Amino acid sequence: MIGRTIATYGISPLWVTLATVVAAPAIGGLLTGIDRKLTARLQNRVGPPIWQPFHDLVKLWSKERITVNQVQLLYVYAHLFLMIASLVGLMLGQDLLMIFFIFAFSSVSLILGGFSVRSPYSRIGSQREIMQLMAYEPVLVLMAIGIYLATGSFFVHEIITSGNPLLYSLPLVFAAYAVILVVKLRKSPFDLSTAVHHVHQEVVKGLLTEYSGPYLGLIELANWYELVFLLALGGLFWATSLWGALLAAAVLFLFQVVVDTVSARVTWAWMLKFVWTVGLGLAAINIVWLYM
Amino acid sequence: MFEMLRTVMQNLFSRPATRLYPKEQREPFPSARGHIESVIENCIFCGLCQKRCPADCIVVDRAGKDWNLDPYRCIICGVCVEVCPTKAIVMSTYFRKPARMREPLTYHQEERGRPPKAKPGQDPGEAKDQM
Amino acid sequence: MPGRTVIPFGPQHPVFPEPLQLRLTMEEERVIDAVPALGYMHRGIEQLAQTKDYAQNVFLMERVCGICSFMHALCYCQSVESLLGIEAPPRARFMRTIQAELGRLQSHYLWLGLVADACGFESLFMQAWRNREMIMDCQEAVSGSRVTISTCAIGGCRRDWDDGVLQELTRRLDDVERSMDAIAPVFFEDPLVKQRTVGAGIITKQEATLLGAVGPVARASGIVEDMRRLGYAAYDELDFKPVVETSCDSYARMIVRLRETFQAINLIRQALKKMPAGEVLNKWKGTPEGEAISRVEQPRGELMYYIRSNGGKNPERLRIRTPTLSNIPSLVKMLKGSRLSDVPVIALSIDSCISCTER
Amino acid sequence: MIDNVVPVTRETLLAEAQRLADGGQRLISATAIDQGEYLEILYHFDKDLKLTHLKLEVKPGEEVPSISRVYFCAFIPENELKDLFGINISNIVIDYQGKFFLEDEAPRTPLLKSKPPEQGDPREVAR
Amino acid sequence: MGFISTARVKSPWIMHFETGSCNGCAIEVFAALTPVYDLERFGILNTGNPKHADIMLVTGCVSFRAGRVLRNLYHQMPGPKAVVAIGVCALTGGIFHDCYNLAPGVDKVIPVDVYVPGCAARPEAIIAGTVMALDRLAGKAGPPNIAPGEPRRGLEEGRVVEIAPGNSDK
Amino acid sequence: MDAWPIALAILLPVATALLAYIFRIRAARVLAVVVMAAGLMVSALALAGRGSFTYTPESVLGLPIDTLITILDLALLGYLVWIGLSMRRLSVVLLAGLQLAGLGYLEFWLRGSTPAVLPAEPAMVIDRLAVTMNLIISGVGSLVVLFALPYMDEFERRQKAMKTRQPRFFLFLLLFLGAMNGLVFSNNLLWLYFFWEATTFSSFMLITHTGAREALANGLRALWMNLLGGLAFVLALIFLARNAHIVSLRALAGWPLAGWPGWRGLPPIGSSPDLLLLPMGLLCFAAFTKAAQFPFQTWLTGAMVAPTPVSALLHSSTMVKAAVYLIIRLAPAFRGTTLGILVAVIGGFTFMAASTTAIGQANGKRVLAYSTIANLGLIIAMAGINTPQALSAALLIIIFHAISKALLFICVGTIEHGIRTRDIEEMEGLFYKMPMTTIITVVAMTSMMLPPFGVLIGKWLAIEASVRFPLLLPFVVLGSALTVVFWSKWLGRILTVSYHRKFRLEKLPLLISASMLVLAAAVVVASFGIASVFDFLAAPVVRGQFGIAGVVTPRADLATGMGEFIPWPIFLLIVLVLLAIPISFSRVKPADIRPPYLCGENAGEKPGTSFYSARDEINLTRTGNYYVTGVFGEASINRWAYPIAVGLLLLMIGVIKP
Repeated sequence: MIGRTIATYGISPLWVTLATVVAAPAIGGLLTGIDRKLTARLQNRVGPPIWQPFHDLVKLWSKERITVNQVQLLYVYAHLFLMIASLVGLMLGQDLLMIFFIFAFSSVSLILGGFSVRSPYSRIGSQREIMQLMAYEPVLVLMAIGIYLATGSFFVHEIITSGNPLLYSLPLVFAAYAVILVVKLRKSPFDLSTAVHHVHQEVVKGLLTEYSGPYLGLIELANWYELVFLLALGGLFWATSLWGALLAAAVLFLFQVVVDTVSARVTWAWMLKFVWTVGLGLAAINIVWLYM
Repeated sequence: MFEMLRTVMQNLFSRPATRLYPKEQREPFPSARGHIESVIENCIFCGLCQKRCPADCIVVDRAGKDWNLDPYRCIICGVCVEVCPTKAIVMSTYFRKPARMREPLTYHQEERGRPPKAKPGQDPGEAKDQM
Repeated sequence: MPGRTVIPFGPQHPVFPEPLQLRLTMEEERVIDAVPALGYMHRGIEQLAQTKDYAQNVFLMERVCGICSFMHALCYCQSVESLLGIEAPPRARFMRTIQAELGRLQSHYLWLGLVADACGFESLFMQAWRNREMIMDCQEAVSGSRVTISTCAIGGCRRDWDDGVLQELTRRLDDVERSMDAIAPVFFEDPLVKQRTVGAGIITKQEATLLGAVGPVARASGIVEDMRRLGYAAYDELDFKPVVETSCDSYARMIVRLRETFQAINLIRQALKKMPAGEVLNKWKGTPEGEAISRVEQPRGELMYYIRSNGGKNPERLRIRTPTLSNIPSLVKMLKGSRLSDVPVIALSIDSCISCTER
Repeated sequence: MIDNVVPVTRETLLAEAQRLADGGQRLISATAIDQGEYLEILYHFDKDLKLTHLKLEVKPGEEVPSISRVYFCAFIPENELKDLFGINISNIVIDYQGKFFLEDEAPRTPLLKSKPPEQGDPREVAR
Repeated sequence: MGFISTARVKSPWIMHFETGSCNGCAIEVFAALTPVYDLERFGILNTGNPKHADIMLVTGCVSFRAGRVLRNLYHQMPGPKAVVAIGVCALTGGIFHDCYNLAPGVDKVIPVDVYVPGCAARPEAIIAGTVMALDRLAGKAGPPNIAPGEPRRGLEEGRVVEIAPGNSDK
Repeated sequence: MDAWPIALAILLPVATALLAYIFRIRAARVLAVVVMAAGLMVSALALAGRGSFTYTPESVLGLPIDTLITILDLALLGYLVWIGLSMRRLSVVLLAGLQLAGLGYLEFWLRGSTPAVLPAEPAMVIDRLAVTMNLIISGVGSLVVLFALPYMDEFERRQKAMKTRQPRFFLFLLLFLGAMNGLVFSNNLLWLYFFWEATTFSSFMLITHTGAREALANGLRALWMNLLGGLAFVLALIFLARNAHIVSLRALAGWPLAGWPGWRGLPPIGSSPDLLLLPMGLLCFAAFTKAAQFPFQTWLTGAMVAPTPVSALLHSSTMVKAAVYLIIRLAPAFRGTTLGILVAVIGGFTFMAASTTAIGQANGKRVLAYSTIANLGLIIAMAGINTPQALSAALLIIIFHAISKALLFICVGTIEHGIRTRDIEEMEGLFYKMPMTTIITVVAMTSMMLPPFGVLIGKWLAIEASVRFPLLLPFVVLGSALTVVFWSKWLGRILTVSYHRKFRLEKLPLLISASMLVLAAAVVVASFGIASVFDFLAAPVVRGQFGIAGVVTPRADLATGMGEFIPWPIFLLIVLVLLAIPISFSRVKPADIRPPYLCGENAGEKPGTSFYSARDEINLTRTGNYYVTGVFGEASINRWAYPIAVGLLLLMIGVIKP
């Protein structure tokens, strides 16, 4: 991980920031492409080429700029910038809790963007996104706490450099994280607030319904950053070796792709119940175990 | 979920079911109804096809020796092919390819035995040789 | 006080392949009122049929609905045949049965795919539709067209099949059954699919009768109602029992359709075995007179044609009562009290076919 | 060709429908036929594959009671009759006021062979 | 082709609207998305939302009500956009061209780029038509077709109804 | 003289109150209040500029102050008994009567029979904690009072009051300010008790201000709950006087319980320290009632019937803070004891339960009330565990919550007058009606839940502080996650911008917009300079107790040993995004604005909001927020929250049993 590199070699934070901002969308876009290709193959189809997301992005940016009101763009920028900020924070080895709060701010601005128009679908999507936020946020915070208990620090750069892989001490938290990863990426069975790719949703495209063209492109870009952020967070569980971190991230990535293909969408009430019992339960058990 | 997991895993390790349409084209079934074409030199302008066509897409101009077809209204039921006494209408097994303009076709019979001439739009013909 | 939500659900909506609007009034996501709005697909076929002659009307009736087009043609032909007092030859009756069941198969697979899609189960949708394509190939093999197959004619069938077609059909049926065996357990047992369908849109047996429910909707509520028992086409010579479930919810409707697909494969096999040789089309002449009613069991339920003729070239009145038309009242009832996320599942659970409904 | 036809009048229609409902009959549909002078309305019922019909004859513009209070599902064919034939059916449970299938631009009462009655057009009444 | 045109051509997102045919073509559009034809290998996604779509696939013979919807949807699509009319109903009304509740032909309501004939149009034909419509996105096509005659009416005023629970029973 | 700011802080509001009551002229009242506000701020700044000091006033107008306070105390309680009698509320009579008896016992019997209060203990101690509270009371409080001036005019216009009751209103509002300042300066527990009861009293008078039936009922509920706390307070006083001869807060807090090497205070007098657990617990109980902790939360939510300035001043930023102030004062004593953990758990539980309940509320003021209860719970929880970081978190939340919440109440009051409702559902499209108020409300709400604002940083610190306390941790984690939910819902509702409409700035009275703007600026500036705020106000308090600060501010941020929060990059980002506003506005042309997606059935003049449905009717579309009352409604929450809260209280009483 880059954070460790800074800690060890003292690379300037500016370079890390720049590298993150540039490299993350490339990785995120490619991963999205792989995701779509893999999903297609799992469904016995050929699927799009893996660089398809980049075509989509360029096309979206070249589309006519239409909006429902003048302020929609604001929320998209806030969402994107804060998402980048949380990823950069992670790469710079900052306080995990602070990163999570910035991350939450990013999600909230997307929610507000959905709310800002008088479109019922967009707003129902936002309401559901709030429910998703409510579901995963405590698990994220508990995860940070579990990591603190295991390593004695909230700083990512200290977490990386501390002794054993976190997986040894936090296996259940890792499992809980896998659950909320699916929630956060809005993949089936938790694709409640918006529809990914060609899924057909009762709320059309949920909170993205009213975003089109370049705005949608920016959100897509933010999604790539988000994907990289979440996978890097997963990599933290085996951060002692670069290969370990990549493996952990890859396992999470494949997990969510497969889960996405083999499950139907659930209702948000069920999601809340499931994440709060299984996700929180797993994390809590692990943390209680750490206390003992 | 586990039932589905088995299916998708089988899918992953088997060839996709996809027919790569423009690259590979499947031979149509022999009985396939693709589109109708006129063999205008056989036409006797009896008007039976016009009378029986459910979609009213054929207009036979006996005086002008024109056989007009609106291929963009034709429902390809094949009734005209069945009723034509001289087999002047044939059913092709290939579907008619998409077009940018929709204009009716007019087959004009110059003289018996001469090759047909389509006007004013070109007969879009078959999709096979296009893609 | 929770706020009230009023949304249009349709006419253009990703989960509806057809334009139907439901004006949903909800409290949070609980539907408290649903008003259907139709008229997006109304063409006026009943009026158009009065201007076309009896033979042309076969093709018109096929295009009442593209999914169950054969059933419309069959029902219309039967009604005219009964006006004329003629019957289709035995071979034609078996051919009609086979095509009716093929149509049922593709319609049910289509529906299973759509309901999987409505549940948000994309891969299941893909699998169901992949299987449907095999049936489409069968249809194309026997008729030359994928959708509106145009094989039925007054007095029998337009074209006979040769042995190659029949062998092809047998072979493909085996493939279909094999791949269906692989995904049927998902519909039956998958916990998430069950979670979405069990208990959604309950309509009891008493309600079902009063609401005029037909087809799988009625059969899922425990009503033994299957027009095939009338014995039209060759059904009187085949062995089958209507599929009936009693749990009255969307799950039951799904299971009814799923079991009917296997039943349909079985019926086709039976028919292929018993099919006699001989003529397929009885010629007819003259103009019919009087009135007649013909009913068949469409994939969606009972289809009724009422025809009245005064001896003219065209029918005087042709009334088409399609199954979805009868099931929409049930839909209105089911939607009240359901959740928004279940609206697609419930709306699809009557297998609405709007082009039938509005003609 | 069709049997079991019970003639009813506008007064006895509801009672007959109620009787059939009590007998467990299922309403299939209602069909109107324009006979020039009058309109013939057939209500089709079914029980155990056996059909029963109620036959009602109405003059143009006459008010017909709705049986949708007895059979909820009748609101669909009744709205249809209102649209396509301009039959003045009152008290439908969900009344679309002649805009069930047809919107303003479409011709009124397309299935009526004669000219529609001026005062009886439901869409005008609704305004 | 330029960089942007390439991206546009490689990533056409579609939406489908059915305006009142027999469903045959509508279902064939769906069939084109499924594994056997798999439109997604061209980068095509069925978005179901005009705001995200580049190409609108229209099937059906455009009843009056559906025409109103069609016009709204077209208005809500961001440019560059293309319309593909699928099936003879959408082209001319097909067998229904004489019906009373139609303005037969999509091009009577919105401009159409590509006509896909067929009753019903085969999935292959739909793919071919969609591919043809890419020219519009690449900026290579001429002006789209609009049928001559009076334009259909657009949005108009009507009565505003407040929803109360159960007002369907009035 | 050293003490003029103190005198000013306490007596100026009292004098202004009496003036406003006697001279019933609006102009005079406005002038007096404005002068008072200025005076209070000057005094607060003067106090803040000085170091810690003690002060013991001897007499006022020749009367010894002790005696004066005793007389006033008895009179107050007597009046409360009379209120109980006239309103026929037995509980009030009983509770006030018992207090009266207890106080009499304390003053007349006990004082004679035991040695006098240690002369070394000053009656008032002005340290940095008191200064912080004083700044909040005098700064935020004055602004709220200024806001109240135009607000009450509008309020009475809307109530169609024949005769103005404003003199009475300002009498109690300003009396309350004085009492509050007195409370935070007092070291003598008897004085503290008097001011405590005075806040209870003025709260009651202000809740019942309109005299409506609902207001009376809710006021009485608030009264008896607070009197219950008062009774506990008196009992604690009696116990302390009898067994420990302590009547000083500092002495009490200086007691090391459970063997902790305590504050450099006074030696114990002839009794075992464990005995102090009981009065400590009773005082905590009193604080719970005043801070409306579960199960006493209903009085605060009921108090929302009062005019909005009352809610802003009494029920969010100051009066309820008196309770947490008391607990923070006591915290050094019970640190590390079971009592401390229980206090923390009760606070944490309230934090979570109140946040949960807030999700189910559609009434704006009730949401604010529950959010207040939740934050008080968090402060109490932090005081309960009382580590350097926890104490820092508690102090930060006190400061930032006071500013943000007062601002929010002011905004909601303004909104209520603008759109005639406080229902969140009706606040849709507020941006068009009141753009300025909306923007300020957005700032206030954001500051309650999102980084980089102070309250959130306080929560961050709270989470890091409670990591080592597994009993408290789940509550804090869940509570802070749930907080985001109800704020975002509300924010989303007011931020909705309809399709195609012009808007212009609303006209607000000068005092309203001024107080709003000042508070909003305070929120932003204080959050941006959180490091300085912390260094100046909170760090000395923490250092005073622990010798170390626990939180350092190396890079204009807050850093604990385990983590660090750097707010300024986020500010930078926000500014960057805000810069995009003019760009986005200028780039959007009218032709680019298309109606929202309504399944293609957009209709009517405003195609964005209505659609064609059955019979081609045009329907307005709308979307309600989700409240999930089946889960988050008060009734369903109380079903499990009451038993748990009561159980926890019983547990606490069990622990403190001597």
